[in-house]
Amino acid sequence: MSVPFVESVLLGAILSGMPVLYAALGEVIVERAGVVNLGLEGVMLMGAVTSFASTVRTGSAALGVLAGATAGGLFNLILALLVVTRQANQLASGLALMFFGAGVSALLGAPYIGSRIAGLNPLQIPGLAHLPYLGPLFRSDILAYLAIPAAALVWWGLFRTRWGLSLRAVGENPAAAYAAGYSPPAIQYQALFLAGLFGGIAGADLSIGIVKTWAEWMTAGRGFIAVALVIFSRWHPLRIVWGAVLFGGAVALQLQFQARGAPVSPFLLDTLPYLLSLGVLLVWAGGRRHAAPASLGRVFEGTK
Amino acid sequence: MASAHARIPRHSSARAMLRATGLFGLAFVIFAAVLLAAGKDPIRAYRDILSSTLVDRYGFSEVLVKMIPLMLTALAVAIPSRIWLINIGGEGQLYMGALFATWAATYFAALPAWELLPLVAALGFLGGGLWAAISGVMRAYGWVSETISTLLLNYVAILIVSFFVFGPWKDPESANYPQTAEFVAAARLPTFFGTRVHLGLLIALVAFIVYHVVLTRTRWGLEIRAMGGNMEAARRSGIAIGRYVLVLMFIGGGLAGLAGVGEVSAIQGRLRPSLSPGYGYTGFLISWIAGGNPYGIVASALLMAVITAGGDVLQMAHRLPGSVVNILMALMLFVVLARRRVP
Amino acid sequence: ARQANAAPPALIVGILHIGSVTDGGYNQAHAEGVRYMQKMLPGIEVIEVENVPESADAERVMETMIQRGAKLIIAASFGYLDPALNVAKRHPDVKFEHPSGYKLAPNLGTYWANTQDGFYLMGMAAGKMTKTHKAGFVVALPVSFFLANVNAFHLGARSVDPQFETRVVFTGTFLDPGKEATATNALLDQGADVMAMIVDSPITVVQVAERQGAYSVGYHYVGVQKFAPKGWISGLAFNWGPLYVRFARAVMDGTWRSEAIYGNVASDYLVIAPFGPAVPASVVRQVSASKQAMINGQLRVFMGPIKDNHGNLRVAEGQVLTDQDYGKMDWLAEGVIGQPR
Amino acid sequence: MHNVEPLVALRGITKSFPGILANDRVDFDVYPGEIHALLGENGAGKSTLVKVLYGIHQADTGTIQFGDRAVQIRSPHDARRLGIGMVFQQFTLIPALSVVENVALFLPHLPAVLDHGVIARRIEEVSGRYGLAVDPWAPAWRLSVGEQQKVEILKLLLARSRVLILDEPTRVLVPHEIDGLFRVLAGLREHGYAVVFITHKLPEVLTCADRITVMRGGTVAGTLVRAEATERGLVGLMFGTAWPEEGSSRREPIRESARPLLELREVDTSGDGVSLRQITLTIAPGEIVGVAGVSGNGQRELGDVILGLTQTAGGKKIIHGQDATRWSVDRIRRSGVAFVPEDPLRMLIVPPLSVLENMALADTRKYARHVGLTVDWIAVRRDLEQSTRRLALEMLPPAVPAGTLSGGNVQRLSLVRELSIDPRLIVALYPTRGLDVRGATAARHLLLAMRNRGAGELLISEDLGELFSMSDRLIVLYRGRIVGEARPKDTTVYEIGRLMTGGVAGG
Ligand SMILES: Nc1ncnc2c1ncn2[C@@H]1O[C@H](COP(=O)(O)OP(=O)(O)OP(=O)(O)O)[C@@H](O)[C@H]1O
Ligand SMILES: Nc1ncnc2c1ncn2[C@@H]1O[C@H](COP(=O)(O)OP(=O)(O)OP(=O)(O)O)[C@@H](O)[C@H]1O
Ligand SMILES: [Mg+2]
Ligand SMILES: [Mg+2]
Repeated sequence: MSVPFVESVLLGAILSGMPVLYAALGEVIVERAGVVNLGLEGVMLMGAVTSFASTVRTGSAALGVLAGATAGGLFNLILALLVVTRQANQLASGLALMFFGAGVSALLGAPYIGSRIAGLNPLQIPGLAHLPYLGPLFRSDILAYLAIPAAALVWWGLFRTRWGLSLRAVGENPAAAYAAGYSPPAIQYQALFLAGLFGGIAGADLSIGIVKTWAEWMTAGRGFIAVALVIFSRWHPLRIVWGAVLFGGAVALQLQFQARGAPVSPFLLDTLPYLLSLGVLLVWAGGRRHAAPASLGRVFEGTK
Repeated sequence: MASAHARIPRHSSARAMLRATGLFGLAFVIFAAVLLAAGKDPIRAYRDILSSTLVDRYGFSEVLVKMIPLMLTALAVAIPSRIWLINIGGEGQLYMGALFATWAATYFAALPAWELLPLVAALGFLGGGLWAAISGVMRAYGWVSETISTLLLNYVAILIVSFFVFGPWKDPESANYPQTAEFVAAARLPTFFGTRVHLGLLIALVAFIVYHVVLTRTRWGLEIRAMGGNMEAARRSGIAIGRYVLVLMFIGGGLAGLAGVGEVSAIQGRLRPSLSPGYGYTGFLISWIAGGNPYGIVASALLMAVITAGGDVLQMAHRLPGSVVNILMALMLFVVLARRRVP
Repeated sequence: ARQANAAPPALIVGILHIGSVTDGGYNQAHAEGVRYMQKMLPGIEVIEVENVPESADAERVMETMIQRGAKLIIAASFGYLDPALNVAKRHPDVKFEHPSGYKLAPNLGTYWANTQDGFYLMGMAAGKMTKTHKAGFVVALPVSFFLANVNAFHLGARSVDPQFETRVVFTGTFLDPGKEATATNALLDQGADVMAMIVDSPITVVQVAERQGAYSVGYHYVGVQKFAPKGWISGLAFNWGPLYVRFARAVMDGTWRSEAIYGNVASDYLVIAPFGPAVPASVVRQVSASKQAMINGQLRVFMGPIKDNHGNLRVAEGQVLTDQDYGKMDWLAEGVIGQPR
Repeated sequence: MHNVEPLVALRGITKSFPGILANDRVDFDVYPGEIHALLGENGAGKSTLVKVLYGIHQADTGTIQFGDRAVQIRSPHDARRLGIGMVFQQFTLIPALSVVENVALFLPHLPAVLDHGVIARRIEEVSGRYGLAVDPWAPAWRLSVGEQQKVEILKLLLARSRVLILDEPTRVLVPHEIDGLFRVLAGLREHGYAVVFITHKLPEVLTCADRITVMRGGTVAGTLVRAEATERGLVGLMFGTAWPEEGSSRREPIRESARPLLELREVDTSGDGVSLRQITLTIAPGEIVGVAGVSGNGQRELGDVILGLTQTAGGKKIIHGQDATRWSVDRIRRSGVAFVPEDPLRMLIVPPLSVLENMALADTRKYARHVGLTVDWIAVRRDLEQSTRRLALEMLPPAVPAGTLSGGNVQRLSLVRELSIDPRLIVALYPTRGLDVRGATAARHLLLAMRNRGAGELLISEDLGELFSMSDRLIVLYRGRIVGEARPKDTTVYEIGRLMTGGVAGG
């Protein structure tokens, strides 16, 4: 009758983990290029509202994802203008971007409140969809299937291509990258645009994939979690997958505990995802080098 | 981590003020353009905002009320940021300060005000400070980056407060609504001139002066600036980095905790789950806009307070939706952020 | 551009919302209420502020409204109670209305309705429809009124299905569609085939239930029915317009009195949504009959004996809980699975 | 030889920084197939000139002629398109990236998708050919300064730059590596490359340069072909004076009986870089112990262990007779230990702070007044002046940010600051690296004077000449172990050199 515990948690992990996973994959790209985007929340909101609105208008969820991604990418260029061209402080600029995204998305989304869409539908993989334990993995929507390939693609792009090498060099030491003949600002613009695409997809996943509705500030802090996830994964795209599954799983787990009547305060249960993440970080800690890109958050002022 | 690690100005504060004024001028022009585009009359909008915030006695007092937690949480970020620690945990530290203060106010309710109030404030400081020190310890030993731990602990702190307010500390008198019993009068922070401006303002201003003096004049300030300028060199000069990590996180968290004390003890008079509308995050924004500069923090806190209050007026008088107010605030911030830097 | 010498408004009404007025739920209902009031009483001017936190800001917004001439203030969230009381004390000439509160002041009244009766009826319908004898309930926070709603729903269901079980998940927030979706899935995975919710907007829970082939009961927003063409049972929503018209009239006439208004399913501002096509006529009839019995005072929701889910007797044989008791409820009834604190 | 056109011609280059004219109407030519040495005292403007050529700085006035056309070099990107490559005085390797990645970053015409294996093989091939062996897979942070220098040069060779600018490349290389480098450069010359080569070591100039330009105070003091050049003549051009006196270094006998200042007993470390193994070592008052070794064999770790920055994994450290194994850096420094690091800009100097503030960091407790509420800046300035005078240096400007000092002046500040505390034990890593002849002489002189006043010193260097002339005792470090110990008069440069490269003693 009821679904087994493991399967249920796994499904929940996918539901709560996917949007942060995509957002974090974008964030890891910009952070590797030396930019912190604390405005991811705003980017996701823009992606969510644009994809929802275009799905309502065109009836096509695929177009919706595309529109959401594009909106996210373009929106992130505002941050590029501030922190790359104008050399503004990244942390403050990110938060300002978040407010902007919240405001613009609310304005754009107002006419679409209460609209009904079909959204992204689950694609069942025959035979596998009803496997015990792992079944939920094969009843997901297209974005869930693409998550791991996307992470692998980001890894490949960062660590196996010339572009990725130059991007990482900019994040480590923009002066050195400049001396090697690259243009740090151009690379950071590219990284921010690309990261915006991912942030937009993350928002789309939320609005037309998971809940199929639009609500103001529906990201509810997932942008910040995504930033945390990047640190958690020590700036590695493949580890982000584990982080997202862990975090999403912990959220699902606590809701499962509640649904099963665990005799613990729901507030204390709700601390689980955060404490679990901290716990994992502590266990991993043993004497490792800081993995953060060396010039993360700093401004490349060129040479005078 | 961030760049606008502005050095404390020594001689050029007058020039800085002048520049800041010019900037706000520019921001106001852009603001006006947006209002015009939305079919609103910008002159009237400004008059309304001014007449309800800076000019009006009550309005100004409320701007100050709003600035108190903003300045304290901004300092909570600025102080650790001198040695590149990124404290996103102002919100959680504020909640923890409020929690500890509430405990003191309830447990020692029988004490007279002159004993109870310092105790409430001290415990609030301790609560916020200890909460931040958790991240400090994890950082000092190199276990976990303070950026992520302070962020995660925000959520935990708010949930812990909810746990107490919905559970053990719920006031049976108030129909089981999620709030604690009201503080006794002796635990209420004094307010001035019949407004809600409270002692927290004085505390914040003293904190600014101490911050400025310590950083520019003292031996510890020199060591802090050395760590900020070259961590490796500071370590080789024998500066106990780990100790500074802990102490600066503790002090920062403590100040955020004091912001929490102000909210429970002066404003709300009891602990409720909706204690802060994100003061910790706004304080973070303010601190980085100002590059940790004390004058800049006061100016940015003023700006944010006026925009928030002004935003409400725009909604009331000009029927702008709340989301437009967010957009206008972001545009103002963009202008301030994109300013030309001092050469 | 306004006319320079238009007649001054007959009344200025200020309303503060905790969230966005386009949330498809709680706040939108209040906003539509004042809109209706404006339509019915054209001389009235409304000043409205959304997204006002329940912190120091609430008091300031109310004060500014009063400065701008407001004589009636609707503080449309529970957390505005203390700030409203403070401001009310300073402005005896201004009237305040506050929903779901428990305190009155000479110039502050409170209004709400007995939603428990409504949820009892919804529970009856759910008990008739369920095949698994299990419902899932997504609730923002364990607030007494919400616990009373959950208990009422459950008691209603048990009145027709003694095996009925209600599982509650608290999301900790009024608005997080993603978390609501995950919570709904968790509850459906536990075998629930009816979903109910007390969050800002019912859309997410209703939609997820519909996709998984479960029934749903809505709250706050009648229009949500279109998201569940198959599984919709019914729902409960507020239609604040008529009440707000009465408030405004009373203030203008000078007949306003501070009172605790507490409506019920018979009131014009508490609406039971139309039933969905899946609900058989016999069930609709049974629910209507019970509703009539409630209105006549023959049917009471919390009639003893009622035990909580730890087996303690909470309502003794022959005892009946009243509206005042709902506000103090901190337990969940026997057969409800969940932690109320 | 110069009937051909110059490959690059700089004309009337003027470049000023706030408060200083670093280049003043400089003319400078480089011909294909020549090695052109650039000489000059610290701060003469050499690095500035070549940075203008490489597009890092934009000249205020002046033109650059490349081949037969005038060019604008606005960024390193432009320079590299023209085939100009540069090794910086301060390295530009990215610590987090591997050698392969660091090199790849510099290679033009690389495919969009990288094949690390292919690049590694190219590195190995070229490094084998020129005797510049490095592990291509090592992350750059693990490389010693010498290894980093090799990678920097490899980058240029692999990138096939036509004009190579080397800013003090030999500063951190050992003799046989320097010979290797000169062979590389000679080979390049044969193939028509142009090399600009900055150094402070006159013998090197006379060995390998074809032409020599001497700068003084931002202007060109003269350009000579090698045949015309003598050491004496070059020094005259550099300083406008005669050859500086090599300080008399009368040696007091070591007080053998005195209690050792520092004892290491079977010290082991474990960590990122090279691990020390069973290091046993004593330093007596009035003794200089020289540490010879190819850099990257544990020198940095040895210094860090003594300073207390690296914790020992085994063994004991005794300072002034007290067990100091677990002492903090602060405690050790307060017991009278001075530390002159290998890379002062990264390890000792705080760039945004002023010279004076950096000076105060030597011992903030000492300068604190009113329990630390104020700082006694007058005392700091007095010590700065006094210490500078003792080193026979020109006074550094106290108020300028230390980060804007020239490479050599940073090194001077590092010495001035560390020796101001009147240390009893001095750990000095490459203390004369980057100093011009006069500065280096003064530094050696001072180290000897400190020794004669009873300080013990650990002198880590790759300059065997310096080690032999300064040390009372020599030890050789190889792969984290002490593989030999001798008095300079009992051994030879040849013997030590063999131990340094892994040969067996006496064999
Ligand atoms: N270069 C750096 N950049 C940023 N943070 C650093 C840097 N160096 C050290 N830290 C932080 O400071 C922490 C403490 O460093 P360290 O152990 O050297 O302090 P300490 O001087 O020995 O202090 P104590 O004696 O009180 O333990 C490190 O774990 C690290 O988190
Ligand atoms: N970025 C800068 N800002 C300000 N002043 C600078 C800057 N770079 C160099 N200078 C100054 O310009 C002068 C010349 O410096 P440069 O680095 O060219 O000297 P150098 O000849 O290379 O000396 P060294 O042999 O010590 O490396 C010095 O006085 C230095 O302090
Ligand atoms: Mg130089
Ligand atoms: Mg230590």
